[in-house]
Amino acid sequence: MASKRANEELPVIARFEVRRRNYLAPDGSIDRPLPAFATDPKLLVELYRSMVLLRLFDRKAVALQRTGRLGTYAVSLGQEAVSVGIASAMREDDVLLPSYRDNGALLWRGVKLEEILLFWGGDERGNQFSGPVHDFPFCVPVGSQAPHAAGVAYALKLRKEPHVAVCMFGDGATSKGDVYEAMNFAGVHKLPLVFVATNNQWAISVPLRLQTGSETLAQKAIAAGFSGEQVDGSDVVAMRAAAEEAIAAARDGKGPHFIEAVTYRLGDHTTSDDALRYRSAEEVQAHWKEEPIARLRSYLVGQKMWTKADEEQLAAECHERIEAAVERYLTTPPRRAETMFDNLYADLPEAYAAQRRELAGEHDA
Amino acid sequence: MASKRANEELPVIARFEVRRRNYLAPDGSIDRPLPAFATDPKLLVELYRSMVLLRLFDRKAVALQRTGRLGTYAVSLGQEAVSVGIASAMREDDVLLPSYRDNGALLWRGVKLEEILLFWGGDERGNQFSGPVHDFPFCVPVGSQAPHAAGVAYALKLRKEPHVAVCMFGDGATSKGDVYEAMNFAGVHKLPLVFVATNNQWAISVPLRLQTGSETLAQKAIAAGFSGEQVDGSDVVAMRAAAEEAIAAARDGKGPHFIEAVTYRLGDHTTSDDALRYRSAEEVQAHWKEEPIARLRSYLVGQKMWTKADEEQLAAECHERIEAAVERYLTTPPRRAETMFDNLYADLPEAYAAQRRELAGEHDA
Amino acid sequence: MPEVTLVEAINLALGRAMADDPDVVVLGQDVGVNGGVFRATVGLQERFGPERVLDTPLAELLISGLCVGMAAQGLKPVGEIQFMGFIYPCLDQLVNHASRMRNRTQGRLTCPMVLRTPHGAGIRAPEHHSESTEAMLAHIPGLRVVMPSSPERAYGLLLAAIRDPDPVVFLEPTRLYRAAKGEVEDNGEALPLDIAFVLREGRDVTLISWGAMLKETMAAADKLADEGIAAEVIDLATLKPYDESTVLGSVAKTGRCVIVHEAAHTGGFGAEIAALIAEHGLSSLLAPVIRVTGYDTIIPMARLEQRYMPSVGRIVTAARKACQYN
Amino acid sequence: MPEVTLVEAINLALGRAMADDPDVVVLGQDVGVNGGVFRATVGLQERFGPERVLDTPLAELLISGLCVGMAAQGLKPVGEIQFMGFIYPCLDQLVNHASRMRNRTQGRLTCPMVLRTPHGAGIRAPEHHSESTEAMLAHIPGLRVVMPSSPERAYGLLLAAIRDPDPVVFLEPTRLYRAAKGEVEDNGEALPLDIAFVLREGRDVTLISWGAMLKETMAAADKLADEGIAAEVIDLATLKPYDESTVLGSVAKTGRCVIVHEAAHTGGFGAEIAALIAEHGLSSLLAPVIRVTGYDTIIPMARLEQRYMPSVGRIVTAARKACQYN
Ligand SMILES: Cc1ncc(C[n+]2csc(CCOP(=O)(O)OP(=O)(O)O)c2C)c(N)n1
Ligand SMILES: Cc1ncc(C[n+]2csc(CCOP(=O)(O)OP(=O)(O)O)c2C)c(N)n1
Ligand SMILES: [Mg+2]
Ligand SMILES: [Mg+2]
Repeated sequence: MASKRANEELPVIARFEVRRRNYLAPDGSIDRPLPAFATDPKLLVELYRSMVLLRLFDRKAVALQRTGRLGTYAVSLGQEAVSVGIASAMREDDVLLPSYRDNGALLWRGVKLEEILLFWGGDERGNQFSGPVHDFPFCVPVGSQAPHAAGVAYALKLRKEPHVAVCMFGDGATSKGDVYEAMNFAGVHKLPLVFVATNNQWAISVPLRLQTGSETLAQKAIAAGFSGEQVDGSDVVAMRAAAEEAIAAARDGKGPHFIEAVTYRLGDHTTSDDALRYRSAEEVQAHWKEEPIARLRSYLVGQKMWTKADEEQLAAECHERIEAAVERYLTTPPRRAETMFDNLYADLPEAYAAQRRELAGEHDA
Repeated sequence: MASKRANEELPVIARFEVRRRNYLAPDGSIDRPLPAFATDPKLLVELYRSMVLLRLFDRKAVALQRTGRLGTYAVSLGQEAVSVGIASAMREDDVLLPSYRDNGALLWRGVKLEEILLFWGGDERGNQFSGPVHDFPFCVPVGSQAPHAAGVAYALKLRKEPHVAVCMFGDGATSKGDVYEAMNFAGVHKLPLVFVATNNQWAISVPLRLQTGSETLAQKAIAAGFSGEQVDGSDVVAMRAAAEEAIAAARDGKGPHFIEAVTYRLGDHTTSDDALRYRSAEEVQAHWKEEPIARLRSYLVGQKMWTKADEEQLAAECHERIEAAVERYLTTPPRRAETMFDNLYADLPEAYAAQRRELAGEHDA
Repeated sequence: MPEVTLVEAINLALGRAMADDPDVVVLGQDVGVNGGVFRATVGLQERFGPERVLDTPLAELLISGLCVGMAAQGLKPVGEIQFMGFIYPCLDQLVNHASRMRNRTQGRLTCPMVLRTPHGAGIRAPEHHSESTEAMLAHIPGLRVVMPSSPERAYGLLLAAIRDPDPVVFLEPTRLYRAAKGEVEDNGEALPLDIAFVLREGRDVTLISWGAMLKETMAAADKLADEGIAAEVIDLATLKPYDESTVLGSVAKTGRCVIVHEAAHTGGFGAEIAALIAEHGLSSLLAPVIRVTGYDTIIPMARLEQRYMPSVGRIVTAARKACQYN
Repeated sequence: MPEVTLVEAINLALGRAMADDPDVVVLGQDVGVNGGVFRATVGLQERFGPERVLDTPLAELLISGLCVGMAAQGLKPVGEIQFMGFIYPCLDQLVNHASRMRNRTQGRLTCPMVLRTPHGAGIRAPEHHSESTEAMLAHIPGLRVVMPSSPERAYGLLLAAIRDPDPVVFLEPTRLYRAAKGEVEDNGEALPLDIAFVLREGRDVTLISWGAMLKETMAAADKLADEGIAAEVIDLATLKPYDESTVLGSVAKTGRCVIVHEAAHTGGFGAEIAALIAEHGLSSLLAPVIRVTGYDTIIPMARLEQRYMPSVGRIVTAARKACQYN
């Protein structure tokens, strides 16, 4: 606490608090009256379907990796509610700046499954995706997209466009100076910018307590002079509600907001990782109780919005969609080597054109 | 406020507050019972003398710069209480990591006037100073010494040495990611480290409101999970008291603390600056009412701890001391050009020894 | 045509670019009311308002990252880093994002940004204010690195840099900001990038430099002329990508080459040019390629900085040595 | 003697250094329980405790800055940057502080730190994981830059780097971490820094490389031998400061030189070596100095990375060309 040590007789000049949002309890019961959008069964079902698709797609991607047909891949297992909930609250004209683990958000925004596979398969064409043309590609250097988000939001504000930038990153990213610098700038200019930190408790093997001494990640917004809140990140209703409010407020000129989505990474960090090296199976097991898909399913089933037949049909649909995408991915013609020079500059300078020709197997006269 | 926008029905999970400390009012009267150390007139007088020396020394340094005998120089005018108050609470074994404007702290810690002149005169030997051998030199790249402070404090803790690192920087520095990263790390390990931000309202021409959207700088510590307070930085008693408490607590294993010293830069940013370009003479004039030297003098005189004769004697002493130092500075023999290679590495690699010889006018066979 | 200093030429180009194109935005520390610590942006905020001429918080990484984000949105940001010694936090953004945004998204997003910064020593500035580490930047694929050496080229090249659809780091020779004067017509005409300028023709030896060191290099050419040595002087101007054919063409003619730069010797950009010649100009080479550079030590503070930087004398000696070699 | 991989050799050297000297501290992301993403630090936290083997927050600038502070206090920190693509935020600390702490304080404070990082492509890693920007580092006065190419040299050079009283960036060839195996005796003996290793003697052409590319370079030398060309292969090992006399001595003997590196061509460290030869080895040069390097483009993602990196074929072709030139 900022005042922990200050003499009690000194006057308090500023007070802050952090609230926590959740609606669905882990067992699918209701902890708090649901927000308005949740009265629409269609939307809830759509959120559910997206999370299921994401989970099944992740599973397939890992299988592809294990059989040498895909590179390193990062699953969303246990965190599906975050990226899906956030993306579902965005408009197409809003701008997404995702991390490498935010597949769910890209899918919601229209990026094709095979495009995501192309990216993780080591092909830049995966970044030339069918999602909104202004959206950013996955960001691999952790947190380094946060200053871009501030630049995007500044541009939106400068042009008086009613759009909002949404920047997603992990708990690890909140330790990075660039993320802080971006937040601080967003605070100065009250930018239309929502930061979403997916607090899945781990940055590879580094647990949250070694990442920061702060009680919450939400309170990091206090340093930048704007609001932050903690959200149950395994509750897609809470994620969507938090995003909806924050994005609407940002669109309204009320400035930035920080959402800490508290969840848990049930899978390995990536396919290159073996999480059992640094955390126990029991710990992971315990968190399975909270995971977002079963939680929403319980609610939907309880509300008679979802049946076993629906579930079976969904599985079949997803399977088909995924297999078709994998097929398209695997049959995508390879890029010619010399295309690595394409889009290096708008026009390739002569100094490098010769290298391109060499690579193409042409030889200079 | 972190909660400004959150629904009022959501539960609060964390609360924070920032307090403000001051003792002496601008007119030298007492706003609040003085801390224990202030009952010692000798210490108060010493603080006073140091601030006066600093102000007169600054004046002389500017004169030297104006007549081409010194490089760019940064005065402490109006902020003398910060560096003097902080340094006065440190032990010799504590480690100071100062900014370029913290002359007052270096002087208190035994750095010689002529050494400071050497530095600003463009001579590296000014960094080889008579202060504690482990103290850091002035840091010019703003904020970049903060990670060093964290490293120093970690080393102190690792070795179980009962010393504290004190890292000083300006309001501008609080926008830098490296400062945030250092604070965050200090919070994780509860390091013996006190951060002091001299909030003089300006970073060259950039006013605080363009630097950050946060209501105080003190609250930036909340993001890092430790305590912060605002202090009247023109009240040397408050500065000393805040430093004393924070350093004692850090020495005691209670972890880091952040002191925001609210003051005002009455002078130009440096001798290269003309502050009238970006702020009005009236604004500056208004802040002269708060400046720390007159304030403490009023108190001391009121308490009969200081007389006009003392003042005259002090002026004479300072004048003498400064003139003698300037004389030593001006008569310091120049470095030979080839010494720029000295201390480049512990042993100069052969590849560069030849360059050193060339510079010395020796020619390789 | 009016005579202006180099920094005034920068200011003219910025004003022109902003007037011509509402997407141009200037950002950095003290670029607003204060007009920049060197006055490069003076008057711009008055003309174009605080939203387009923006004082940022004190955070260089942020400045470069904001530029990337703005540029991806179609703005044309011109960021200022107050001194080159403070550009290093930007390298992450320059290497990992700015330079590769177009390539990694296969043209979907682009990065038409400029990052300006004063370059080099010689103005008796404090510690860390005298850096010349252009070689680090000129190694980054996808980036352009440009450095003018006269008011005219400052004006024309900066306009070109701003209009260029890709990221450009624009290095301004601090030492020439006020020292270099020349006639500049504010006609909005850009000079070509990626092209070296032959400042003086000569058959005996090629002197190649960029930025402020061209002052000493031209002075050396004068002295050499007195001795009967006709030096050709090339201003490289764009370091990345650089004009290999002008370099090779000149060396083919003279057979001798001296490269002059202020940065430390080892791994400086002079090495790249010497290597180019060692590979593609060897047959015409009549003498070793000599680099006259700063020393391989920390650039000293003001008292010794003049001894660090290449002097006219050192350039003349090297050129003489190249000419005497056979 | 046991056969170990290169990464195991790193691990042995770290363990040995920590056992020998209580001031040695290891820090970085995932270096603790997890033993590093490549297992370079495996077992160290168990042996030496979490205070000396420290998982830092996810902040590279911090890691390098902590090292500077710890080193000024007399510790010998060994920081790990998880991939070279994430080292750029450290450049501010490396250029402005680590490399000049001793010089700017005239020896009052020093900076005996090591920053380790995996270097280079070839393991089909994701975007930004395949960087080889050693040239940027090797331009910084006051720094050492070291890159081993075998388990033996990894062990001996890392020990030397940790014991060195000045800052060292230690670049580890990712591609060889597991692929390179060799006998290493964990005897605590360091190898000398600033010295190049002649891996193979030959009279016809000098091949110079460092790090992982020595694999292809040695393979090329084998092929050349089949053709009757005796290549001398030099592992530069320390890039800053580098062993000029071994380079010049070899070229004096062979008269022909090919430099191989994975980094982009323009401004790569190969330029420095070619420039050295163009200045000080010209009289013995019988052919152009050829650089076989990565292309001047963004290192592509996994699918095309092999086409980006110099191949044995490209090296052989270049060496042949050098040998045929006259
Ligand atoms: C700047 C940077 N440093 C290191 C890495 C290597 N790395 C990849 S993911 C990761 C952990 C990220 O943790 P977090 O931000 O919590 O996201 P999560 O993976 O948990 O979604 C690390 C260290 C990186 N990609 N970027
Ligand atoms: C990293 C960095 N960026 C820019 C500068 C140039 N500069 C020197 S002082 C200064 C303003 C610093 O303001 P503040 O931190 O408030 O300290 P003050 O000068 O007010 O004491 C700037 C921008 C610098 N020295 N370092
Ligand atoms: Mg995480
Ligand atoms: Mg200030």
